Amino acid sequence: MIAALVVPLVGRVSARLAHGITVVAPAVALVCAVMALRVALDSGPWHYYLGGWAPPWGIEYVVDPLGGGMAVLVALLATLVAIYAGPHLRALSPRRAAVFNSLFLLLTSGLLGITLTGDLFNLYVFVEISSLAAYALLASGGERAIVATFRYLLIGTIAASFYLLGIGYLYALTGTVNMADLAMRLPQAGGGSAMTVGVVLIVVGLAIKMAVFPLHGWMPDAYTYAPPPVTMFIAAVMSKVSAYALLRVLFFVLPRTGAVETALSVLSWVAAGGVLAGSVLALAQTDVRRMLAYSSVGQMGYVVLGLSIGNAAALTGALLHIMGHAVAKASLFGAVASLPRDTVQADIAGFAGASRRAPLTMAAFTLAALSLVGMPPTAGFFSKWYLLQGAIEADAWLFAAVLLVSSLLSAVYFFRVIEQIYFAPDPAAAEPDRSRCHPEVSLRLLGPVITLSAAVLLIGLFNGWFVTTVIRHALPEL
Amino acid sequence: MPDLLGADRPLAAVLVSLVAAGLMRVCGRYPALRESCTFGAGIIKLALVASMLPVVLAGGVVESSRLSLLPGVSLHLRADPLGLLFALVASTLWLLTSVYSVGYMRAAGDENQTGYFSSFALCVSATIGLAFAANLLTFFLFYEVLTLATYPLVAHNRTPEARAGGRTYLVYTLTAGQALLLAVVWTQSLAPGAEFRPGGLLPPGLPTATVLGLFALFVVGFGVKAAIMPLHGWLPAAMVAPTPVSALLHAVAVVKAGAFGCLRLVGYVFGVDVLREVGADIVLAVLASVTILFGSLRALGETHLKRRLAYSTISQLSYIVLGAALGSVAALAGAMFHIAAHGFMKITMFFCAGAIHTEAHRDDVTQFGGLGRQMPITMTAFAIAAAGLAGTPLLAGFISKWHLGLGALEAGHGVFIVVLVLSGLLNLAYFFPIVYDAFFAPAHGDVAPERLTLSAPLAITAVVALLLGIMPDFGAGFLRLALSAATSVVAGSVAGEVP
Amino acid sequence: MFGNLYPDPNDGTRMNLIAWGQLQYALSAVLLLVGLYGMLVQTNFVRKLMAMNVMQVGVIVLFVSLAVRTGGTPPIEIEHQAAQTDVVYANPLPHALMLTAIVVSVSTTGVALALLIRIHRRFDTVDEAELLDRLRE
Amino acid sequence: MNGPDPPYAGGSGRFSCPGRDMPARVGTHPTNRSPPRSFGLRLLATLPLGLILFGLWLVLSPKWDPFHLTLGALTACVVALLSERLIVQPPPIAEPDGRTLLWMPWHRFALYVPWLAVRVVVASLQVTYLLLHPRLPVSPRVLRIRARYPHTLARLTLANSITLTPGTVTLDVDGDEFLVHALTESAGHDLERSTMPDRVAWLYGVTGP
Amino acid sequence: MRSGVGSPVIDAASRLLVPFMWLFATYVLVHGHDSPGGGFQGGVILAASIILLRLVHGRERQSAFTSHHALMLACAGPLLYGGIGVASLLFGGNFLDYGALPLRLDPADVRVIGTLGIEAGVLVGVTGVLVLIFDTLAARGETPRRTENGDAPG
Amino acid sequence: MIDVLMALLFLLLMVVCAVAALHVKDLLAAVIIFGAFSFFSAAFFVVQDALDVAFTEAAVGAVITTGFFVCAIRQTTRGVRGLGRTQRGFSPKPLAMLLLLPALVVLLQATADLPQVGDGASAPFTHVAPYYIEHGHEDTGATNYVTAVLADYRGYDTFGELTVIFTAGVACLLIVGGTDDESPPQDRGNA
Amino acid sequence: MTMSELLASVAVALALVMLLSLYRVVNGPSIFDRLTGLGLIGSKVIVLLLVLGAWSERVDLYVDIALSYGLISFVGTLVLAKYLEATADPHRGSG
Amino acid sequence: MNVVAGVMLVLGFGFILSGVIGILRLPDFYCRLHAMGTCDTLGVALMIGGLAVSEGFTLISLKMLLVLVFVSLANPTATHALGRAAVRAGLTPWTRTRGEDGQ
Ligand code: NA
Ligand code: NA
Repeated sequence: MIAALVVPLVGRVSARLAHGITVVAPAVALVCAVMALRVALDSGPWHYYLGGWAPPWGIEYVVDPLGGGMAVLVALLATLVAIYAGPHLRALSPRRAAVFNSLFLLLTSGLLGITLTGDLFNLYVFVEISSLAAYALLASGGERAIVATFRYLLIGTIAASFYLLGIGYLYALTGTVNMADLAMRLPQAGGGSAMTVGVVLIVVGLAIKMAVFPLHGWMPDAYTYAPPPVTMFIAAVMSKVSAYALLRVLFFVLPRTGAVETALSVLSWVAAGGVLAGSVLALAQTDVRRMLAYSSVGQMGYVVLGLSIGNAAALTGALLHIMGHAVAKASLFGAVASLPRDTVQADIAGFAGASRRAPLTMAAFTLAALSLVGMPPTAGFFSKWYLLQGAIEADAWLFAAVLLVSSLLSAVYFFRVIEQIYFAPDPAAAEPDRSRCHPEVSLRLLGPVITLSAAVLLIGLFNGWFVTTVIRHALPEL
Repeated sequence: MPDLLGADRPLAAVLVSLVAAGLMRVCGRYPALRESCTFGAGIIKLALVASMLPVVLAGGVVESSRLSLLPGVSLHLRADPLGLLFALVASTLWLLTSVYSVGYMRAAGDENQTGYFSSFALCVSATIGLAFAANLLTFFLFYEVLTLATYPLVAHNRTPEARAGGRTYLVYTLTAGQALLLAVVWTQSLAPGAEFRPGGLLPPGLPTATVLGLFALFVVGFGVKAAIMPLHGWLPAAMVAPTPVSALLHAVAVVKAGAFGCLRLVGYVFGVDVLREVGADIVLAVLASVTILFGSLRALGETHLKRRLAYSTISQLSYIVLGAALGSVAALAGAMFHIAAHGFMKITMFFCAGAIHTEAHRDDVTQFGGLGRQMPITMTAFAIAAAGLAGTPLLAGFISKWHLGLGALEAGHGVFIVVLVLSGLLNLAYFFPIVYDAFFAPAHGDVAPERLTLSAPLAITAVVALLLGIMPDFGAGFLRLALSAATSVVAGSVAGEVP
Repeated sequence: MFGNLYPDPNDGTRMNLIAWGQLQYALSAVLLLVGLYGMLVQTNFVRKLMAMNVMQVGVIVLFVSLAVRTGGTPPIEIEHQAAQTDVVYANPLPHALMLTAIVVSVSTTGVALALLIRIHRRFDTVDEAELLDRLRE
Repeated sequence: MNGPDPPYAGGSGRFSCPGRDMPARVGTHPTNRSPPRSFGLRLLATLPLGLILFGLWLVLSPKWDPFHLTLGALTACVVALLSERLIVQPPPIAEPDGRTLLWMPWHRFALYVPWLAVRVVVASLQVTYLLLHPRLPVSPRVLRIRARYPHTLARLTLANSITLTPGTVTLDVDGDEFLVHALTESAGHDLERSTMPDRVAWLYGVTGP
Repeated sequence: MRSGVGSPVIDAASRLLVPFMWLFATYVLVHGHDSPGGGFQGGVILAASIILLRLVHGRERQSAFTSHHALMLACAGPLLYGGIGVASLLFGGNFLDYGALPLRLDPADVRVIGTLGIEAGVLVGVTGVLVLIFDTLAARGETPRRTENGDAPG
Repeated sequence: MIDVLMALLFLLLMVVCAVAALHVKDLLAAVIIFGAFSFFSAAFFVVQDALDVAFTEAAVGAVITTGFFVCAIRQTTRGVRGLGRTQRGFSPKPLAMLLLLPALVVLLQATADLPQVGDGASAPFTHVAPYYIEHGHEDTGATNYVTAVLADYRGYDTFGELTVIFTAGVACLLIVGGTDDESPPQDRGNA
Repeated sequence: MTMSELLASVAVALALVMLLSLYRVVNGPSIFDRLTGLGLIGSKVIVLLLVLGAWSERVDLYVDIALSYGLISFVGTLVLAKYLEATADPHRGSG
Repeated sequence: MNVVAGVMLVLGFGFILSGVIGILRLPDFYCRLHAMGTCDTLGVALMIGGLAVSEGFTLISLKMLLVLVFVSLANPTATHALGRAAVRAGLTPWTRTRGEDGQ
């Protein structure tokens, strides 16, 4: 259990050790996170004082159902992606592979830290760890990725600075950076416009980190050109963790004052714009990875929309969507990238007849895609359900409509691909020997992808269980 | 074994074909094995569904609630009279269609039969699921699965037209799905749980605007699949699918699901009285009437047999919607019975169309001359079904029309009888020439001898259609089921409270 | 002529100091926005990074301004005078936080420059406008 | 070249000297190769450095308790060991046997510093006068002077002395040649007369230029 | 950088400076808890000294403290830090709770030792990383620069 | 009064340097001005009693950041060639101004609600910090409370900080370490 | 004038001198001029540190920083000079 | 003692000021170098010395002297480094014969 705290350590070791650690470490973290989550569910939030100093003075880890759940998600995906990354790493020199592994672990531990920490400033530190690792990993995909990553870095740094400045304002008003302490002291702090500005800065900072709609520019290039395991992990997890941080700050730290409400309403419009823009832009893409990237813009909009609607149902939807989309996106990127490059191109036309060459991979792709479209009984359907329910309960009919229109759009762009996969003639069929000599990709690539898409289905079918046992406890008291 | 299943027969009935779909995927390489999967599943499913009949006829329900989908809402299956009626029709027709499909696909030499049969099985699973669905969420779940499972069937031929047809189908149905989803979620938030209840599940005293808005969303949601004008555009486009698929679409699964949805909607979601209060019933009835007439007129204009059948379906399915809209006991019972009646009749016609397509390679009704002599079984069955659809007494269609007419009177909207009569005449107008040509016009060329796998199913369905007309309660007691369902609905509506 | 730099916290000049002191916040904001403006407007990436650093210093200035105390002394215990209570120290917490922030800023700059070098190797430019042109090619 | 060994390579036992097998050239003109030296000689060079460093530690550290003193001594030793090579790396800063550092002619140093200080102050006043003069009467020129010293410390001393002395700045040192920028005509006279180079030679007890 | 020693003055000054910087860095580290400074500042000074050596002495003459060593240090630092954290974990305290370390000393002194340990970790790590970053940024320094339209000549 | 005055003066100088650094054409000149900027910021921190911060800022600003920038400029290009810039459809300046001027107004307004500079009664001085000052020495044995906080009370932050910088190092290695066909930079050091 | 007042005035005066030096840093004209200005500022900061230390009577704290400041800025100057020696175009950099 | 210290401080400041004035007024870089290498070093040394004197003879004043030594070693070295860099970079010195705007 405690070892979950020590995970960052393993990152260090791996700089010199083999890929094995990269797989084992997140797996250990996963076990720890699950155990910690169970503790949190059984006996309330679990506070761990780092250095032995009690919270307002020291830093604490808080494993509550929300953070613990996120940690489980992160660790799970990290484990799967680490397995998936194996074949990719074999193509690198041992040295680069070691560096790659190390950064991957650092990224993972950064994200885990974000999910578990109970301290605003510590959160900032972990955000930076994960960001730096992410920059490097994204940039290892070649020049175009580097340009995109550079943009990401600039934007990300602005975001982080905003966030830090926001912390400064809140600190000025309360004298603490501990989340729980802050939540207790903020309502009495007053602070007028300083409070407003602090809140807005924090929210804007975290929102930018999530790559919400107008600031998503770096994403498509970065996701398209980065190494597959990286895209898979970052696309799946990173923005989710930022969303988590936003949720945590908005609903667990800040009091529900006018400032927060204003921030939420602004956020909701941004999110709605993002949902539509992401979907429309995804529709305009021909490269499937790019399409997926834009789809992420839209899908993250769902999450933000859920947060900004802010009632129990919408938050449940947002959390479920965080889970479902993370798993589905990882599966999609994994599936796309695990196809042998010479037989399947990344543009939509290149997927013609892919189902016959890689039936399992493509089945996984389809399942995950259906989840993003919001087809029952996948995870995506249920998150959409909760979001809609939230929107309806909040009388936000426009947002409900946005959600529906966006799922239609996503249906359109995904079915374009699916149609190619299953119903377009296979160009390779003309050369039978060629289509035979590429058996479906190796198990190490396939295993994680299939597991993920199975998870999409399972999360969907058993979402009731997830909601009642975890998410419901993770919700803030509204 | 019976105990095991007895505990959860509705779920088992759904799962049988789901498992079968999986098995078919696995043993796709061996056609014999695959087909025995199909038949086995079909028989088991029919047996399971039929096994619930005594309980339901005795006024009970068979429930299954295993999986919590949302807090307070589970995957709840319940075999009530209406659901069982639909399930029975679907499972019977699946078995027959399977037999027919084997023949059809073999004759067509199709490459991807595994995908075909497994999707087919999936479709039927979804249909049974939505027949038994006890709450809106469960219903919607299967409704969407049905949409998805049908898509591969529509696009099965992989030709550009097939893919275009598939696309059209998806655009219509998914859009409707979104509207339906909104409606379902809305309902869920108004009435947590959204369990179907005869007479309506909505809490009393909702504002008119809410009811109307909700109703409109639902109508759009179901209307697309039920092919109510002007939401019918996908149906003719989907005719590119293999004929058994069309048969399935029209007689068993998709379109029927829409119509079934309308029945559930009127009877079990809103309740007749609520709709009557806000005046929605008349709107729906008029919409249905227009569809009935306009569909028939369009059918008259088509010469491609399958397209003509498609418009016929559009028209016929609106009988069900009309019945739902009228909302009296007889009208509802007629509408429900029409599910069965139209199912058997229309599938017969499609089987015939398919047989003609594979054996005689003809699709255009103007070239059917002499077919009656060359394919006697097929064309006789066709004639029976056509007559039935037109509402000829002693055939299944008459029973439903009769009840619908009675219901119209009961509901105080006698005008709609005119619609029924007119539609019957139009039916005659577009079917009679075909039958006439087949038997009395000169032959157009040689035709292969009738294949047993093709002609046996269509003969059986024709006979069933005939028998249903003579004794409506034959076998499964379709009319009894329909009446019992309709009575409970009206009773529930009037009482306004939980029965 | 001048008062003591660290006057008694209770004496009357305090209010006077404070009014002036508020300007620090304003200037930190100005610094932040100058940095932000530079990041938005400059097309040269090196300069963008400098602007980024300026922006970060702006944040640090705010924190440090929060830590200063009128009549205070650096937050390091005065030896042999631990018993005396009238010594007021500046707030050590923001200082500690800002040390971390500075490190983060350096790290970010390092990584950014590494990226920049790679960009230059490939596209032979570190100018955004030119880069956009090259990317379009 | 196969560079000199790392200062960080750990104990002195691991030091390998590329030029070990070459004849000793202690105190000769700087070459590109480090002269081979025995372990004792190296210790001899390290010792004064260590002592100096420990002295500096004493100045730096306000805590003269055993713990900190031990730490300081340890640090001084380690740093001395590690950086010994830096000091004697060619061209050597000091004479490779540590003579320059340990047996520095402190008495001469004590004389040199005041001499320099006086010159600095006097010349500073002159330059200050120049700078504050309304017409800014400067007439800069560049001159070259030669001065041969056996080790760099002497060159450093001369160069810095020149720079410290107002009116002259060492621009470049190329071997024995010093390039000097003078602010006025008169500023460079001292150098041209070789007063200062001789002083520096005397300071380190080496033969003058 | 151009090869060669450059000015003997700069060379000598830097080489004299470096030992002092090392000493000073250690001083800054050791006295971190009662005066300004600590591991990070010490590390920066160390790194600066190594960078100075790198620059002033040019590549050919650079010490054998290579990037690889820097990487080793960079790894060792966090390991040391984390190791102390884990050690305190193993001895029954929370992560980084130095008070739990089994040293027979005054509790505050134990914490001082622990602090010193982690600060040393910081120093080592910072030194390693900064040198590493510098090396990677300067990695292509040897190759002559392209002269680009009228830019400064290489 | 004097300390406030000097603080403001240095801040002002920082602003001037920032503007100048971003304005000057030669990148190297910008780096140098940026060095002055970091000197001034260090001086500001000293005036504000933030000795540790000043120390760090000075050390980092004078060598590390400057060195990094110089290296990067050396690797890339010193001049700004965008002077005869390719035509861009629009200049971002007005837009940025439009965005930032209101931001400035808002931030300035917000400062009014921040606690007064130096106010010992404000929240930062009454809530957590007093504990550090009262117990820091006995708890941690450090008389420098900043070290007490940094290395002990919030030691985990520092661990994170170290991880951040480690990440940056490894990241640079991965980014510039080049593609696999190039020899990694480590091999160059020891011939 | 007491010592404290003297120190305060000197501190302010030093700050103003820095402002003057900044002129060279900002205005060049050559890059070396900027560096000269920077060097001046650097040495002023060292003195300022000590003056402030003396003023606050805690010069023991400030002197360490002053020393490290000296070290560091010296290294910085050397780094820059070394770089310029290799690559500079001395007449550039007015701006 | 304080008087000596005060005088040294003021004197030192005077040199520093003249150095800055020099750097502003002098015609070219090489000349400005003198201001840095001399006046400034001297001024700084004087001021530090003054502070050390006012501190009295303690470890701290010894440390100040260390700073002083260091500065008076480092400052000329830096000056030299800059001058050398300028020479190597080809910056031509200004001379009176070449006219006022010869740089
Ligand atoms: Na001079
Ligand atoms: Na410290």
